[in-house]
Amino acid sequence: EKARQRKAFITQYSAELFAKVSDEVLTDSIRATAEAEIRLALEEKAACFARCTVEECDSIVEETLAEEVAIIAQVILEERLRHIHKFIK
Amino acid sequence: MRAVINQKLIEMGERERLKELLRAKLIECGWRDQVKALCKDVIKEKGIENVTVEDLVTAVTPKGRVLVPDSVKRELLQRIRAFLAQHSA
Amino acid sequence: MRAVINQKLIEMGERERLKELLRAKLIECGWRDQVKALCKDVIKEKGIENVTVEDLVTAVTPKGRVLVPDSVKRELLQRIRAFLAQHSA
Repeated sequence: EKARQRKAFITQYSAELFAKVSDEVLTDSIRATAEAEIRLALEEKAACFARCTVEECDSIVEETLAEEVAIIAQVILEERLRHIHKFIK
Repeated sequence: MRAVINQKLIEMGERERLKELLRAKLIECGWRDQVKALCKDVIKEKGIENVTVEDLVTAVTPKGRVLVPDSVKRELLQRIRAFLAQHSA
Repeated sequence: MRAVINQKLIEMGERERLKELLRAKLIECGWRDQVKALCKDVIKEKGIENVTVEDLVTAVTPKGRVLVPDSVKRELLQRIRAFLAQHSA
């Protein structure tokens, strides 16, 4: 009878303990993973934002430089040609 | 008996070892990577700005529990039973 | 994200304002005068009869790009980021 009771106790208590230990580990692991993934996603978003703003900035600089250089080249060339015409006359 | 065994589990460090064992098995069997992937899916679907850690935990926990392999559960349960058998005499 | 940033800057007129700011900074830091001098050098070297506006632009643009001070680019980038942070709601 005592052996039967002991066996029953082991079966029941091991199931309870298994449930408790599993629950604690799974809860902690899932929370830790969720926190890490959110942190990672936020870091990735910040990195993407930084990269995209640099690209946008470069594109604005490039566009403005192209326009400015074209204007300056045009003005200088016209100025020089005017000089020459004046000189020829 | 329950209180005595519980005390032994803690005092002998077995409870912590059981948790460590489960954590290690979960990594080894790829469970953690699966949970990571689930978190990524939720973040991708909802957008990082619309997800809190709590949201993620709530969304991922039921699936995460199902994903624990039976072999891992069996191994943990066996180890608990062995400890109880040894210390419940 | 890049497309969204670009769209926002254009829609709110900030992209044009940034280009204006850059033009002003290029004058202020002497960039314009340096590019003018580069144009004159090219004309002098090749002869006015052998130079078109396109030639000048092609010859001067790479050097002009290098001549933009880092501080000007940094200021522009900061302004883009500040603007987006302010209008990200």
